[in-house]
Amino acid sequence: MARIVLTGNLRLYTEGVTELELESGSIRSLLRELRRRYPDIPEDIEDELAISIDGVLHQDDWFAKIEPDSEVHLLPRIAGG
Amino acid sequence: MTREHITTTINGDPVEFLCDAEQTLLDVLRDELRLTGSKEGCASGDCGACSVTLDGRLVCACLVLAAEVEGHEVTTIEGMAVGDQLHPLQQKFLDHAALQCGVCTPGFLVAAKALLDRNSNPTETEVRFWLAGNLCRCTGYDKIVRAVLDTAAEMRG
Amino acid sequence: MRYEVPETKGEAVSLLAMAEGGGRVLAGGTDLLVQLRSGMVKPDVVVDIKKIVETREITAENGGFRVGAAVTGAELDEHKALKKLWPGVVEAVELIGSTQIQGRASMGGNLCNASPAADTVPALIAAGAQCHIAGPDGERTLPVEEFCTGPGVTNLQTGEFLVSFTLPSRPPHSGDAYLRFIPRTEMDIAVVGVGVSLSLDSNGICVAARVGLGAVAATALLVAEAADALIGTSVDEGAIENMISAIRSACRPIDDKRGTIVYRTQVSGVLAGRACRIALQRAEQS
Amino acid sequence: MAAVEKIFNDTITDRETQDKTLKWVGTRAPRPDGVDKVTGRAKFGADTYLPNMLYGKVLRSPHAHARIRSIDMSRALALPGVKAGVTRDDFPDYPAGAVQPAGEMVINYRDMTRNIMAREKALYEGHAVAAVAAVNERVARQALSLIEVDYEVLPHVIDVEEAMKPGAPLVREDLITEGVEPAPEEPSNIAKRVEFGHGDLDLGFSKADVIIERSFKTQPVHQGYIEPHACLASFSEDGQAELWCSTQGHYVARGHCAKLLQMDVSKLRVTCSEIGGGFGGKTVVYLEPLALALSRKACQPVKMVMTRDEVFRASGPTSGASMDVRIGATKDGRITAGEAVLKFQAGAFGGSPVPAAAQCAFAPYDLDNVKTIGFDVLCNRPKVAAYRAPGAPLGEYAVESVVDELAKTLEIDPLEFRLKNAAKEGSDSSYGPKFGPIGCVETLETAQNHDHYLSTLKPGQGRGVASGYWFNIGGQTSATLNLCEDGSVALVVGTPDIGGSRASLTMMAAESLGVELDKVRPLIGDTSALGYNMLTGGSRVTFAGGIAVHGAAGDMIKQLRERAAATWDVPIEDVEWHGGQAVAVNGYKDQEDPMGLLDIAKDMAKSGGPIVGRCSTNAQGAGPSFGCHIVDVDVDKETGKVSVARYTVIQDAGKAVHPSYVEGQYQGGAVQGIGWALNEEYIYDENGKVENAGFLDYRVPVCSDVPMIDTVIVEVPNPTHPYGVRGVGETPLVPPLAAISNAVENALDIRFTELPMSPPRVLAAIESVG
Repeated sequence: MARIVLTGNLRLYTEGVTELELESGSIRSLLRELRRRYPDIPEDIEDELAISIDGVLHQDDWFAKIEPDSEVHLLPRIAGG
Repeated sequence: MTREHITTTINGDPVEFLCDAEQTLLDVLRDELRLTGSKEGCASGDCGACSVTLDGRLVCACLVLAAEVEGHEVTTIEGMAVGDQLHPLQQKFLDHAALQCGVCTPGFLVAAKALLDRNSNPTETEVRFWLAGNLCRCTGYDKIVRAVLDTAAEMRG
Repeated sequence: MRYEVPETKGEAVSLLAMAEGGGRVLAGGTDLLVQLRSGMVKPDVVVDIKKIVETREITAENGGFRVGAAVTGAELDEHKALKKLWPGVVEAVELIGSTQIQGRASMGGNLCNASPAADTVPALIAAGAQCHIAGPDGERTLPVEEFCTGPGVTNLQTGEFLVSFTLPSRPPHSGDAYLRFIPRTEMDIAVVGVGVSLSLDSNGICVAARVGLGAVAATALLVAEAADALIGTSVDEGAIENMISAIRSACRPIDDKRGTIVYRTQVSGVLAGRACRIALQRAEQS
Repeated sequence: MAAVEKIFNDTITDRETQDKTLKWVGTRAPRPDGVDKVTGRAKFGADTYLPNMLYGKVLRSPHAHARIRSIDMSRALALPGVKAGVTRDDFPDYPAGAVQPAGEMVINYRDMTRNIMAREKALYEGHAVAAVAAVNERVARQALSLIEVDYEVLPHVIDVEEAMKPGAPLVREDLITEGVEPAPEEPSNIAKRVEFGHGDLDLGFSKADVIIERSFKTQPVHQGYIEPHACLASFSEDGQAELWCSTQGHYVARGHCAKLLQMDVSKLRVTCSEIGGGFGGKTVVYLEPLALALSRKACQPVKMVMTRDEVFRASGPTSGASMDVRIGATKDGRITAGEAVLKFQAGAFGGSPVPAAAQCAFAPYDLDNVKTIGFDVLCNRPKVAAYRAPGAPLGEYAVESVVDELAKTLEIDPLEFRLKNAAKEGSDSSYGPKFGPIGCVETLETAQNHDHYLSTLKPGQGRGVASGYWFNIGGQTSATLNLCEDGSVALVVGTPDIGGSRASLTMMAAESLGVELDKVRPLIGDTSALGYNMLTGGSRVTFAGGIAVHGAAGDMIKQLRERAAATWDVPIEDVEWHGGQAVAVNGYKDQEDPMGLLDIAKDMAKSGGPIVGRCSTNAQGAGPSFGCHIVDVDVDKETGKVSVARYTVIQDAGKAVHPSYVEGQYQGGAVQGIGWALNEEYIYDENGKVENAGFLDYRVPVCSDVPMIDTVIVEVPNPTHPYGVRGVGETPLVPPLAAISNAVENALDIRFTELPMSPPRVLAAIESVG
């Protein structure tokens, strides 16, 4: 089971849950599973997210692999100058 | 409105143009003559991006009325290279990576040339104060100053 | 707007008189063009005085110099003799803007723009410079300290324009200096400016002094009390301290984007002291 | 097989072998656009002209906050020479939820349509209210004076803490704070609250021997690019449009403009001019949609250029901030807890960089207990735009100031103190994820051993150090390599080149192809030339662009091998690409003469037609970047003037593709930081109007203000990039504010908690301590 950590304001949609374990092979399946568990999560939330898999940052990357032992962080999308 | 008919010399060539009395030399260089190497960064003499020489004196083209150049000699960045030969300053700016975005570069080159024409062996401090009227937001000035000092050294032989 | 280039004082005067206040004089243009672009001024006619010989010359005159109102900072800087006689004045001109500005800006324009923060004015006041003005009723002469009557306002009447300055001769053992404070090293308007000119006798006693103070009141000031604090002394640190307090009590500054009342008052004293020491050293060496 | 070819299998295991075999990457090669830029030939935003072109001008609000009762354009439009005018009625409104990803951020088009042209209210001085196009600038200016706007002036608010107070004038009457549970019932100027961190603060602080808590305030600053915003739009009668503009992202500009003009994206072709600086400020649109709307009405090309005054009043500055920081540490110098509350001005619409600031503030440290809270607050200023490592310089200023004070209190060398707590590979970052390979420790150790840090100060001088962090990003990027019939190669990329990226991308292309650098000529394609490209920002171009050109090279090499194999009539697996040549291997070794680009190109038509290498990707895995700055200052104790005597920037680049331009980024960032720390600030009058909208009184550093800026490029490779690149553009602006403040403290023994440290502020502090 991959360890999923929700940062920023995501806890507001997950009844305060900021950490959970999920079986999910990719960012896309992870997002689907999260929205299934927590319907309050807005549909377009992913447009506002950056997702770190084992320390590597992904933005808009549905099919990035999540290994069973991966550590995944959901962060606000990052914009630079 | 009546327009002024001006006869002048730009980069060694005889040039005639018509202008309104309130048009600046920069307006005319860019909008009438399409010599767009001189840039407008502020139109108030604070950034030096429009640096040209007027009878050999370094000035901001945005602070000269176009009508004032009647009978005078103007040189711009477009007059700096001779044929396919870059001026040593132009080459050193490239060698030293003394530009990033490059919009301030023409003004710096014209200003630096005016310095070296007067002082073949400037100190770093002299270079920095001479160029204080040319703003660069990209480079932090370091490589620009090095390029000018290196050019001076090379030109002294 | 019309652009005119008269070749004589007479033509210039009649052009300006005809414009009935709708005329502006153009010398270096480093202030005028900015005001034109911003719409701050909308003249009917701009009178370029640079073809009038007297405005462009530097001539020796009974031990001093006559300096045309449109002579540029760069030209003044290249005039060895003038620089030797009045180094403080030339330094003040050199402080105006960048190299590019120096190629155009003039003492005349700096004075006529009537900014309380103009760099040359305190130095010219300290030097006891005189303004030569041409107008419909002929020429007149005016001390620099009386030329500006308020921010942006001068003593010039309709049809008049500034032709030249006289920088007087000076006795041996005289020196002057000008210092200004700006936040950067270049390109700023003075937050405070102080010009000091003094003469010593053979025993090193100060026999004459003038102190000009800028950017701390509606116009640049001639501070007699500051001069009095020096005259009759050997310009020792005690005298300089007295001069400094005279300067600070003469300050009537405002709070604005360039400085606070407190800051301007404090720093005016600091610069006055520093300028005085430079002037003293120059007097001793001349 | 040499490391460079190995790269194509994307298994970079041996960086050292790779570095030894690199021919172009890491050299100081000539810059492809260099000659155009030193001769004045390069065309920037305002340098393009078209026949029959009109000049557009914008009428801007003279009020910081005012309801717009009516706008009467009739007299302006009646003026001879005026060809078109636009107001709020010419742009679509969008509902509050109209958000969609565009460029780096989710863009809220309800806000953007209001930012480019005021609707119900003018929300800041300089807010666009109407625009006209006329035969020349003079007529256009005259027309503006004939537009009649009926304003109801409203109370305004600028300062972030004022704006947060109950009863403050509301910039948006129906704004309910996001990120607070339960949602507030009353509207306020607080658009959003964000929170990051981990561990237990109370526990952490209970373990601390020393706890230091300070509050900081900074004034808003502007990116200060030298080239004002400029564009030229040409709409034709059939609804097709072209746009030339100075932008950090022409694909992004295309998306915004199409949305704001309600047209098909495909019908708008955008060409980026050379860009005269951006630093984040040219990632959004201001004039572009207005010029297009005017051109659509007039059916003539319309050129618009901002004055410097407009740039300062109306284009994206960055936030001023109020920040509270509390850090605890043990006697032996281990940080036990860190807490920060950051309040940022967003300007007229939500979207300040406070989330990134909150994430980066403690990033240089490996902390068990850390929490940062951010508030995004509306005020009557232009909506802030990105500025180099958006937000990070502010948060880092506050945290690194307190860290410095802790080190001093504990009598530990400030670099030693940072090293004791430094983030390293495997550390939990303050914002969540574990760090992979990073160079934080390496930059600190390099600083410790640097001649600058070991040198003794002159009397009266002070020395300061500070660390800084930025994420860096990747994103959508496309590149094409076209093999020309003579064997030379045309490289097409879609990211505007602000600081030399044509050089770095060409070097990587030549490296990957194994050909001579001068055989590859780069071009920045317009929006019809390539697939989508995200903008030039986030320090992404050399990183993501490098992945794209490397991928395109791989695609081209595959085709080159195929052609060689077919020509030789050998199996493709028996042809490899070495040193820019197709070589027969295995059983066919030495049986065929190797074929280079020219050999294959000249018979390209016969062997199957044009050879085009393509790569379109969404680059992931940008490498986090750390820097450490050392600065010495002199302070004139009688005038309060601070001057920088010596400055050294040390930063991890991952891999410096073109070291000269990496150094240039370091030096430029440091000097922008010097300006931010010492003199730059927006000054507002009591009516909320900007008093210093020009380079005379908005004081960016000039050449004589600064010394040479020494640089050290640390290289801890980014494993996700074929050449190890991290991206270097933004991190250099993160440490300077704190480093300089720490140096002033060291010189005066006075801790400043407010920026800029301008002479009046410094002198007042000196006098107050006597």
